[in-house]
Amino acid sequence: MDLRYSREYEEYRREVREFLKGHWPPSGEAAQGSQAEQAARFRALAIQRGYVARSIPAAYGGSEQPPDVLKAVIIAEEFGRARAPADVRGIGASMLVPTLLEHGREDQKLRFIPPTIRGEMQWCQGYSEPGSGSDLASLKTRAELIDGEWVVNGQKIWTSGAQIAHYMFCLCRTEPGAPKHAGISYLLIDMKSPGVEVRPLRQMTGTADFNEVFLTNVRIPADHIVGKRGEGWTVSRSTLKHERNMIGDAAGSRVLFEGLVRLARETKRNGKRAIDDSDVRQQLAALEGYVLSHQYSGYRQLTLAARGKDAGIAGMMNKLTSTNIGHSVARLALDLLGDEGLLAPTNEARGIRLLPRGHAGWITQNMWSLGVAIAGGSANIQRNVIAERGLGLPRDFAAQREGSR
Amino acid sequence: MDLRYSREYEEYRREVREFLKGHWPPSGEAAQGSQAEQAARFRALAIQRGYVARSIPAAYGGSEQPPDVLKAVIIAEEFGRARAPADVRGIGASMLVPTLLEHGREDQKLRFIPPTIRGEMQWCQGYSEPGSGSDLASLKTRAELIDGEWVVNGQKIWTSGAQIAHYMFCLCRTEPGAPKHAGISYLLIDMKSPGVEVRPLRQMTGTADFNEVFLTNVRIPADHIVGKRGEGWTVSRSTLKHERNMIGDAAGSRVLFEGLVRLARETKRNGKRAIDDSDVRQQLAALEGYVLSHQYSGYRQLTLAARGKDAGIAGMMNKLTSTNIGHSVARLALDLLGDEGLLAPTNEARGIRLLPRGHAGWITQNMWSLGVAIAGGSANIQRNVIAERGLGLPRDFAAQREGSR
Amino acid sequence: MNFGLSEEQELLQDTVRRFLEEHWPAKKLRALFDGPSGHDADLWRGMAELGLLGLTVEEKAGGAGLELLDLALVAEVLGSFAAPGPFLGHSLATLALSWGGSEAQKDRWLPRLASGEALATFALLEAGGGWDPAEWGARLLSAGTGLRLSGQKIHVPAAEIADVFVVGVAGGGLALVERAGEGLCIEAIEGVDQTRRVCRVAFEGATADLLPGGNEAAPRVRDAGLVLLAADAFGGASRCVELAVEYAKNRVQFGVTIGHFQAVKHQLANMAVEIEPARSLYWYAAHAFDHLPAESQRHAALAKAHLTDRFMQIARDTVEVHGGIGFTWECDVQIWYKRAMFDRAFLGTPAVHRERAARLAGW
Amino acid sequence: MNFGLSEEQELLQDTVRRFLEEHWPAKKLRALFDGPSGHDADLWRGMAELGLLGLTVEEKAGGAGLELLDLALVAEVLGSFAAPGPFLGHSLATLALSWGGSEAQKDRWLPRLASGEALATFALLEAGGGWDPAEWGARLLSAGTGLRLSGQKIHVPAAEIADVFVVGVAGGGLALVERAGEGLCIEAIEGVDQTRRVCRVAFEGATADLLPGGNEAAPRVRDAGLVLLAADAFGGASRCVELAVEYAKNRVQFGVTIGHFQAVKHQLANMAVEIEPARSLYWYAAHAFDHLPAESQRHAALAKAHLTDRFMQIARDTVEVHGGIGFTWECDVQIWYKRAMFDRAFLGTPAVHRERAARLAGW
Repeated sequence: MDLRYSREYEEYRREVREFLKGHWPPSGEAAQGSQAEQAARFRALAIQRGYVARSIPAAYGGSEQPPDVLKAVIIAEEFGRARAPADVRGIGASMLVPTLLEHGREDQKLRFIPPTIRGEMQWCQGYSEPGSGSDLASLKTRAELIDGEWVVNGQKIWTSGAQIAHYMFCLCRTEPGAPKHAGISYLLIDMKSPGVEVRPLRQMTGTADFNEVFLTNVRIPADHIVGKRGEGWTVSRSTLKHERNMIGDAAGSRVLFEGLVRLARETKRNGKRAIDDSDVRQQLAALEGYVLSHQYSGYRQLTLAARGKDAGIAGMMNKLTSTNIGHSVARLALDLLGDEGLLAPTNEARGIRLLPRGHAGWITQNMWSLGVAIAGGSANIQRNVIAERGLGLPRDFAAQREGSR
Repeated sequence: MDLRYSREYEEYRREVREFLKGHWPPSGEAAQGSQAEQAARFRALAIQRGYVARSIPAAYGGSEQPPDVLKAVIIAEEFGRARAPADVRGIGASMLVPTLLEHGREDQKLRFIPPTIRGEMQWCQGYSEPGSGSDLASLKTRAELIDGEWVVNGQKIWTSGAQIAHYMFCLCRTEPGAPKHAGISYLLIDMKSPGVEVRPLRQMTGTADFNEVFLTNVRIPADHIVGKRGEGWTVSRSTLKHERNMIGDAAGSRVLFEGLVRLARETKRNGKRAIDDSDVRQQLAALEGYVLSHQYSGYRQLTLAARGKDAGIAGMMNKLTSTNIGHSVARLALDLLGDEGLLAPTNEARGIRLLPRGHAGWITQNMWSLGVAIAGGSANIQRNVIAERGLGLPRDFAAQREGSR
Repeated sequence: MNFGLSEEQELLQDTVRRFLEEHWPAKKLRALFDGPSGHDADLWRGMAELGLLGLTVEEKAGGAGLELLDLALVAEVLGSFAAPGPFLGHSLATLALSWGGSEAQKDRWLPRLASGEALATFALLEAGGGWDPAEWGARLLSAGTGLRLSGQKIHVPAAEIADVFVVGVAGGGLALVERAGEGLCIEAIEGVDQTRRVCRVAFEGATADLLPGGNEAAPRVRDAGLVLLAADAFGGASRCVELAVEYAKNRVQFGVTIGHFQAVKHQLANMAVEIEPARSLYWYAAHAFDHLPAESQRHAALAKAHLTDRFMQIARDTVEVHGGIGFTWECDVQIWYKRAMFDRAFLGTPAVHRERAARLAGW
Repeated sequence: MNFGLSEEQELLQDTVRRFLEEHWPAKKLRALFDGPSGHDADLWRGMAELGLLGLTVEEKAGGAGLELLDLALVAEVLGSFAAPGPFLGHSLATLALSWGGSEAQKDRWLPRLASGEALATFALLEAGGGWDPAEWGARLLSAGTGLRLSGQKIHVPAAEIADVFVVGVAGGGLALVERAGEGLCIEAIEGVDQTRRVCRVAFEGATADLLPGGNEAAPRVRDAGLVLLAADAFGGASRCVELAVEYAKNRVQFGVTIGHFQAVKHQLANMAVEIEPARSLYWYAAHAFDHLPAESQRHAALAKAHLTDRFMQIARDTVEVHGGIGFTWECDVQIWYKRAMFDRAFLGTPAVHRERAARLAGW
């Protein structure tokens, strides 16, 4: 066990730093044009050097590097420090691209991956529907192949970024007679198609960070399907796992906890600083036990990944641990706020995992801690996964009734 | 709402006090003979006056009084204060007698009820088996009718008082072909019968407050069955409800809590009295919210009973609330004990609901709080009952698979 | 011993319940929640007609002369329907006048407050301060024949529509300020609970009148407020359990209603177990307030702490049972979630009242 | 960055695990638990032969010269098997000698402690006192050419079989007392954990020898003890989860194994989520102890508090999953339940160490 980076990696870090020093922020010719153009130019260079789009084959515009989690962390840290454009974020790069790499046709990869990893093409996700939350496979949006086009009808919900996305990757029922999981296909929908309507969906915080997407006779080319007809469920599974990991980010819990400690320094209880109150101190220290465990478990998983090993059950727990911590933080923060707990949540958009701004921001955090617990698979579904896949306990009665899922 | 007793009841209380002053402790002739004889004489008198065996018809040796919960409470309080022999306690009076009154034959009532309510006949309960805990109806002890006698074979467990009991009321499988719940009969077994073997069962506390009872070719008369063959499940149901209420006693939680406050006064944390520590104070006050709710909910249920009304869902919660409180007390007590948490539990027998003696007694309480949570239906079974009967939610899948239960 | 409601009290709750079922449908609640004012004049008038505004006012002033328990029973039902508006502030201000007012003040105000002709509220909290009489800083100064009040109060409920304010002043007394006078500056605060809007009220030399019995009344008014919030929390939490159970009976996932899943069933059972026994705690606290003075303060504190904590957690669980939809603005569950936040923080958080309860017990 | 075990460390854990599987079956554990001594000489000899007793002892004294992390990895496996006896006391006494002993003391004792020829333990706590160096009251007095120790220590592990005691003395130093000398009075305490028996030891003018570096070593020894208890707790809690899962897969109720019930499944999942990530917390604490002095004390305190609290709750849950049978003396689960009580209370409760952690963070 060694928490320093080895010499090889320290050398690599120096290399990255030097590259950044030379190229970001851009100067001279490189500084011309719009911000987006500057970023695109820089990213192309970074791809050449193997710093961006590392896992993407060169044929699709990536830098095709051998996997190395530690290098990835170093790049993330150094690019972050320099505020340089790094890997494109968002659901396109994190979910659509890996899916295409695994299940897409050659022409799909060539067409969609390069613009997505360059940040020119935005995606949104069309999985959830009003009637299918935890039971995703019960979705009802239909797509029929008519005259060489898919005709899609239905409604999607919880679609972040639908207003700005160019495309949606979407699960639709294409084989009405087939068993539940076998009747679904994975389609790509151009959001500019006639019949696509995006309506913002307001949460209890007052802001609208999600959307509903209504699909009415939306026509898309027959070849905008990933994988075979009826295989959409399988195609989508690996990406759902990705999303869970994204949400379970331990660094976010740490930042949140540090904010909470600051809040305890700034607020009062029974006439003295809250942080001087034994109850508050005990709660903070108990919570820190969870936060540190979560954080170090993340380090351990990172190391296992770097060694090419599976994290096992620990990898299934990140989201639940993270939402448990979020809940505890929310509860204690509300205590600390005292009378300020009467304030409305601040109108920050994208509240997930952001550190609250100002005290009313903690009201927003309180509500988002609940939203996060629900998003991307409820806590009960997480517990089922841990119990069944992690501990080897038998499947649910409900699931058994249904056959597979 | 009025927390004093009305004038009528205050009058009744005076009457009871006067009776007690005149007769207990006994003097003159009444003071002759053994303690048991004195108690029997006194009880006979108290039955005459309507103070003891109130709900039992006169034909079976009771005083046959109209139900009046408040009078019952007054009697309990005054007899308790005078330490006079009141209603016989134990599983015979609380479970067997009501069952016989509801389901027994006339000759059974005449034979078994009078000595039981006089305290001359002790009972133990033969329900649980090693293989059937929550799923009581899966019991395996068999009884076959051979030559006009039941021949019983099997094993019972968690049988308190089996060493001193004269009889056991016992669930046995008598109809091997019948569906699970329909194949059970309710039998009365003389504990002196050949083939009955009682072995003490030691708990983790180190003492043995329960027994296992092994039944090997035990022969009992054919008419020692209560209700019809195969109806034992129904016959036993009302009594199980009784037991739950017994365990859910709110006064016990109150006494326990007060003990905990004393412990917090006697122990130290971080150099000062534990009770001066804000964390301890917060925990105590939060716990008191539960304890008072439990206690007052008991008052309310008592009042409803006195008005002849059903307590509804509140009545289903007593045991779970009580075990939740026991667990919270156990946890905080362990905190308060500090280094004394390293001590072995004291060897008090019958640890349930007794106030811990000395600090090591809190270790015993800790373990018993767990035992109580398990006894008489696990917490999960309690939650099922509340959800299904209280909130009207659908039955379990498992239960559905099984038909009825 | 009788630990139960009288027939009159059960009738009172039934009447309010039926009234709200008829006059306060979800649609109206939603319109008010999303609307600008947080006050529904029709509803308020209806409540006045039922006599709810003068429940504790003496009969000669047009009230019903009842006790805090009766008022709390009404607060429970209002909480269950998330009924909006000025009830809490009006009730407490009315109690303050009843207990601390001069005969002249009572004659002038109580009949109008009982009938609903005038609306009262109270103003206690100051920025950085607390809810307790000892913490108030607003100052009364003599000016000619009368008194003038200067100070700033926050989280004053229904200030925008109140006709008269009962204001906590330095030294722990109470003063009366009429809206009609000068020197009042009222500014809305963006509060979390849209059914009970709050304001910042600056008194800038406002004409004021001292309540002669204010110093004795003030802590009693605070305790009455704690009991009313506990009752509201019980009503709200119980409604949340109903909403969650209802949803679980109807929402289908994996081919069955989610109420079939043991995890959901047990979550609902736990929610019910958390709140149902606490009904008796707020009853007892109200009863103690009316009849057992030695226990009154401590029980008010414990009931407020316990019930508002339970409400907050149960509201949270209710959102979780609803899944994504429960997190939306459109879903009514958020209304109770935010009421829970209000009940919990208003007049002091559970931690504050638990520490008070500890002190009052001599711990 | 490398947050993982080396191959040698994984091998070490595997070796100890295989050794215990072979030499420490449930039957032996049970016999020891019910038996009079709490010590199994064969097992101890086996551990000595594996080199576990000299793991941290310098190589020239016959040890392996490894770090606290390695020792903690062994403690985890021992905890998982509820392996009994003097390991904790012996390890800490050995560390105390290594860090605080004179060359002569080390030469005399370390080779024998590493080989298992001699057995050491430590005595810190006094009645009514605490585990911290500042709280010790036992007094050293000069007597002729040497020193004499007077004082009473409680909860001294394995005192009945120890050859040498490292004793905390007034002023925060450490003294060495040999069993062979005079003035020792050892009396068994009826402790909760039958796998780690404790005694009251009265030193009545016992011949003693001061560790010259004792004052510096003492707090380090305490911290090492916290980490070892945290590791033991992780091992024990993980074993409890295994036992509960195993039971749920086999116990049939209502016609199916109870692992089919979602309530049970979720209880087991929650237990696993409570303990599994904390593995890395004790690793980090051990690593910090070895290499990051600035974080060392605080992490030891947090790891001890967090892991022993988790172990206690998980042991409780494990009994509950087992139902009635889990509550019996015959069921092995109670052995881990009682080890959890030991781990939690020994060297100070979680609340004590959380307060220390708060202070160390400058809160």
